[in-house]
Amino acid sequence: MSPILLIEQVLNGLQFGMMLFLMSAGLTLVFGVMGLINLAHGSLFMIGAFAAAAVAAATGSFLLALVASLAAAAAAGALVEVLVIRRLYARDHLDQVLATFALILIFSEGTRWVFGSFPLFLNIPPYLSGPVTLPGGIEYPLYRLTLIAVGGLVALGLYLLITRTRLGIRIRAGESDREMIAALGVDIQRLYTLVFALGAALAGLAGALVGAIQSVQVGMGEPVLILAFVVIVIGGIGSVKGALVGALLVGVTDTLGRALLPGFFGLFMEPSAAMSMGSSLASMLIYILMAVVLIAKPSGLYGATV
Amino acid sequence: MTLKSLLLAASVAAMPVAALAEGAVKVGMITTLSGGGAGLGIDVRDGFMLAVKQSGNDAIEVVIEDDQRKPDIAVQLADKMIQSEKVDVLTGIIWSNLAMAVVPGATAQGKFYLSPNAGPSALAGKGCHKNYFNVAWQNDNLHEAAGAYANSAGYKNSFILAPNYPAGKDALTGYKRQYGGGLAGEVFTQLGQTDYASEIAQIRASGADSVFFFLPGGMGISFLKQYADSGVDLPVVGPAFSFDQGILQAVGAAALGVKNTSQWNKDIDNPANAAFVASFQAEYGRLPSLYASQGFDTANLLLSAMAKADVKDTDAFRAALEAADFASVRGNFAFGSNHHPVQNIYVREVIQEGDVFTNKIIGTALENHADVYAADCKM
Amino acid sequence: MTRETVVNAALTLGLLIVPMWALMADEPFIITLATRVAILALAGVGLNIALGLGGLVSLGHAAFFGLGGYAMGILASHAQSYTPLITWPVGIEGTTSMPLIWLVAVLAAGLGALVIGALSLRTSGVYFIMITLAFGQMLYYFAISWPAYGGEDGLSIYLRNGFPGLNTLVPIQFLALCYGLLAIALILSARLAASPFGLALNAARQSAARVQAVGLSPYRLRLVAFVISGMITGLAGALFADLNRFVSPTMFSWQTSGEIMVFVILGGVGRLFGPVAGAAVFIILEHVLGGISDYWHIYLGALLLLIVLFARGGLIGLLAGKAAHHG
Amino acid sequence: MGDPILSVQGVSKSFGALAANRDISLDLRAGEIHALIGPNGAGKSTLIQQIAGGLRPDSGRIRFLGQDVTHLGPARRAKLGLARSFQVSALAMEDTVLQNALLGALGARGGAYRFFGAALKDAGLRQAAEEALSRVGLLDKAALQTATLSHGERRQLEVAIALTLRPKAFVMDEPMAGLGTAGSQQLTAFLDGLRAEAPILLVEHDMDAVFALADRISVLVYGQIIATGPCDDIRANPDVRRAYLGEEA
Repeated sequence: MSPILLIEQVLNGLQFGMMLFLMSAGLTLVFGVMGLINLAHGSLFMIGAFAAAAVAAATGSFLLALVASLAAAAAAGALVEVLVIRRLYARDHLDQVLATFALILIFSEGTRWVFGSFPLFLNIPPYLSGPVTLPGGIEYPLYRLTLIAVGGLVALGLYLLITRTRLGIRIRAGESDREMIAALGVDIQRLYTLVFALGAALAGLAGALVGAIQSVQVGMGEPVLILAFVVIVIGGIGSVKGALVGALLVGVTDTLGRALLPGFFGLFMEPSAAMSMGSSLASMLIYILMAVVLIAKPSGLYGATV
Repeated sequence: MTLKSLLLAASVAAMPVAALAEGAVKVGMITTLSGGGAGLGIDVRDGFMLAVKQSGNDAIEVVIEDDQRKPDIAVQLADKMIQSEKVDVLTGIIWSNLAMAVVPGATAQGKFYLSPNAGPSALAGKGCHKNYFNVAWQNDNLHEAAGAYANSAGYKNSFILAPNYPAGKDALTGYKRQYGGGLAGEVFTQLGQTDYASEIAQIRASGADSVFFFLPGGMGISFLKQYADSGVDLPVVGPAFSFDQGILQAVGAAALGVKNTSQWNKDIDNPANAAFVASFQAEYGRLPSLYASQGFDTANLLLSAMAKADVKDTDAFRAALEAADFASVRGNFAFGSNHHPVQNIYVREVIQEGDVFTNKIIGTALENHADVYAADCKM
Repeated sequence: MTRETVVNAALTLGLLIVPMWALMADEPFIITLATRVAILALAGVGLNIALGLGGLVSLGHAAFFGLGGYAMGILASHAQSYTPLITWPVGIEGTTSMPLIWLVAVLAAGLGALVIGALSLRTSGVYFIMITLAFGQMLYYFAISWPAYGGEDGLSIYLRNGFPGLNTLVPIQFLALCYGLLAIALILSARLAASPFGLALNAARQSAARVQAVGLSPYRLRLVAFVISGMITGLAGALFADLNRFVSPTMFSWQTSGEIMVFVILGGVGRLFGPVAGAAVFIILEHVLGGISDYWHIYLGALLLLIVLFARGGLIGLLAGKAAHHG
Repeated sequence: MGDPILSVQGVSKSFGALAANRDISLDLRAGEIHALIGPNGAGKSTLIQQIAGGLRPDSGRIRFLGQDVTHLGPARRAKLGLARSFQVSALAMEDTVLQNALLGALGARGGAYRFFGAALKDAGLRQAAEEALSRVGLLDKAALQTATLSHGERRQLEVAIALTLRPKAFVMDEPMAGLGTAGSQQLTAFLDGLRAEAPILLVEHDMDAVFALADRISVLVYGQIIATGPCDDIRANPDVRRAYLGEEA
């Protein structure tokens, strides 16, 4: 494999990782602050994509579509937080898993009911489409570079939010001691709703951004959800930094695994068997990565020790 | 929906099933109506029910159930259809893996199965059955046609990709069976994969002159959008599944100009087809898809056999089905020795008509094409 | 006699009466449904040992369900095609005998649970949920892409396997067999809960430090529980495959893990008959709601949500009140 | 006076920059009650954790019955005969009092891997459990759910479980906490008789109990042992008086 192709594949891995980060950041925040496992996070991703597709179809503006995705996912997130999720904080993980599993069913079929059974159209805006030439002669899609940039900006924004703002202080306090923060007079319910909506908005944004280069359809959230869980578990649940590192690790591992493994097996196997074997192993690779990380560090790379 | 609940209500009541009129046929349709793949099942159902409605034949009763795209649910529903509903004919399954789960058991119990979509090779070759009829295609057919088209278009170095599962492997095998050129690369993607940047990078680096892909459903949409944006502008061919009416709107301009192979298109010039396209649009308010056409043909095949024989007379009914004496919307249609279609497969190009993306036929890839597994079939 | 005993007896009675009625009314499909309930309940009984007694929230039990299923599929397919399973170092033939298949299924699932459990139990809490999920996904993707036994298409077994003295193709006889196994599993699971092992496992769930302080290793207790749990779920997998005469990678999918968990939680975690009640209600809902609307998942979801939010302790808890403390 | 039953030799433990224990040595001899006292935050809990096996020391050794147990986990140490009670009750709260005591008897038997036969119907286990409960005066509460016990009763149950193990040494982390005067006196009398069975390393804030019971006292301040000796010596020790000034006035 030529160096240029390798660099391109690493970029692909980074971009995939950044998307996973947008998805995982909310999930890990919600877990860190409220101690909640939210299987329905993937549904918020889907809602973002559908909202963006609907608004883009109506207005033709991609920016408005992004705004719509943020707003719709945040609204949906706040709504379920108030109606359902709020009652789950004090429950054990088991109840949380079942309740949010039920939410997946409701969101998925509800979306199908509203938007029909066929995939929706959402495309890259003209000013972001097509490839650009990078130093070294690498042709790379501008949109994917934009995604990497957006992911980086969100990571930076979250970092500043958590370290430099009053909200961030409350979030950190909420992570370490719920009673203390209540004693400080912070309206804990509002804080939780806010954090949940923030996580939902990020998932919705990811859905809209990814929807432009993928298929906007019912059920699009679940595969991403599983990947996001892999990411936050590798990074250490509750750690935004861990989510970033985990997301990039998973993105790069997955992309390079798919690109390199079949060729690697081809070195000592006949081609079609190598292809099949390599692809099989590539599809299991991130789960193997996760198992290895957890066996070595049972609470993830940046997780608090249990 | 009302039909379904009525029938369900009738069947739940514990009375013996009322004897149907002489020559009546009860059909069990197991198809995917919920979840991600529901669009295909809905089209098959709508096509089928349109034909039933147009026939005005009230001796046909259809029980419809949703398999949720889960093999075990499909098997359970088949048991229900056979044991409780006492249907004569089963149909409706969209996916090969579900067909593999249901068809052998159903035909072994003496039921007819008419496949409106899936055609796994096992059921066309060694595992064929005299009561199993495929009204769509054998799985390899459209890929073979794509290979034939690649030859005629002068492609010498194809990059081919499909998901890493049996139908994906069959697709690449089918393409290579007809295609005479070399391969720049061969890649198996993950089933359900949504990001193809890595594969597209490999295509760019491979020096290929063309790309063949089989990525059904959402996978194809994702691939095409990302491919169009990547700046790689090699010609793309594929089977009709990723360019069908149902999903073409979601792909948008990214699909324009792509050649795809299909045994049907809405512009095939025959009266049956013209009437079908017009009436489907009138009934459901959307353009019919490939799957709708297959559902429509399946129902008409069944109706043609009902006109000739009583379903209780299994041999006569089978002979009537074999004759395939109905006006197919794809023109000429006949069954081969293994009860799979012998038909023309066309090359279509994606075009834009006003706001709507659709296909138009630009040539014929294979004429009166049958599948290669017929030789293994001993009925 | 506690209220829970009454509820359990009523459930048992219902499970017996419905198929008898179906037999007389000539509704063989109802019998098939009852068989399905029994098998899924068996899978739930397996999970309940890890979940209810051990507090191990495994989102990867589909792995054992699938291993059991594939044990059946592989053995039976070799037997039916008259090809040996392996020829080296010793020739092993396939089989269509249920007792033998069950043995292999239980051993395969147990071995799987031993490996997965030994690695996963190093973690706890959410990490445990996720690592079991990861192992399930590994097997799922492996099953999809491994061509020898059908990959994603799965593997059809055209005839149900045999059991000495029974004609398993007759629905009621196969049902009787499944009921028998479910009954044995329920009795075993009840005795396990009351046994010294059950006592220690249950204590380890509540306070691992206490169990350590009396010289017992929570890790080993949990691992043994996980293996027993996996074995029972594996047996259910083999039966499920025989019911459908078909195995496929969906048996390994995380939705399957989720569904088995739903049966247990719906019925009542840690309740002996919880999985039975859960599986029965789930199957009935699937059929009643499925008839009402194409969008029946919405109603199912809403119902599940109401049960989690307002009926803690699941259906058994709703009917029988809080768990009794035997002492 | 033979070898000590339990000896801690030069143990240090720090968490990051915080040195919780520095070069601590102490021993527990047959037949004695050795009290460990010190202000809150002195590092008593850290030391107990290391003795019981929940934490590994950074340096130093821990020997029990002549065997180096520094690298053994808590379960292995318990098996060797080291019984502990917890500062914050660690009990199976959903289970009955009797079931908690049975657990101890089960541990004493050396294995829980019996899958049939009800634990409650095992005469041997039950006898051991009930005997221990009756010794701490909890037998009449055997059938109650543990969560319904008062704070003091839970401490008694902790002690009962330790008794079922028939240990070679006890490590008790504040068994008197929350007991009230009458309860403390009762337990004090009980522990007094217990030392003949096995020596006790007693961490306690109740100074009346400590001076009534202890054969020797070690004082832990800021992670270091500043004095060890008989009660009178400790009472007279100026360092100890300074460390406790204001707290034990």
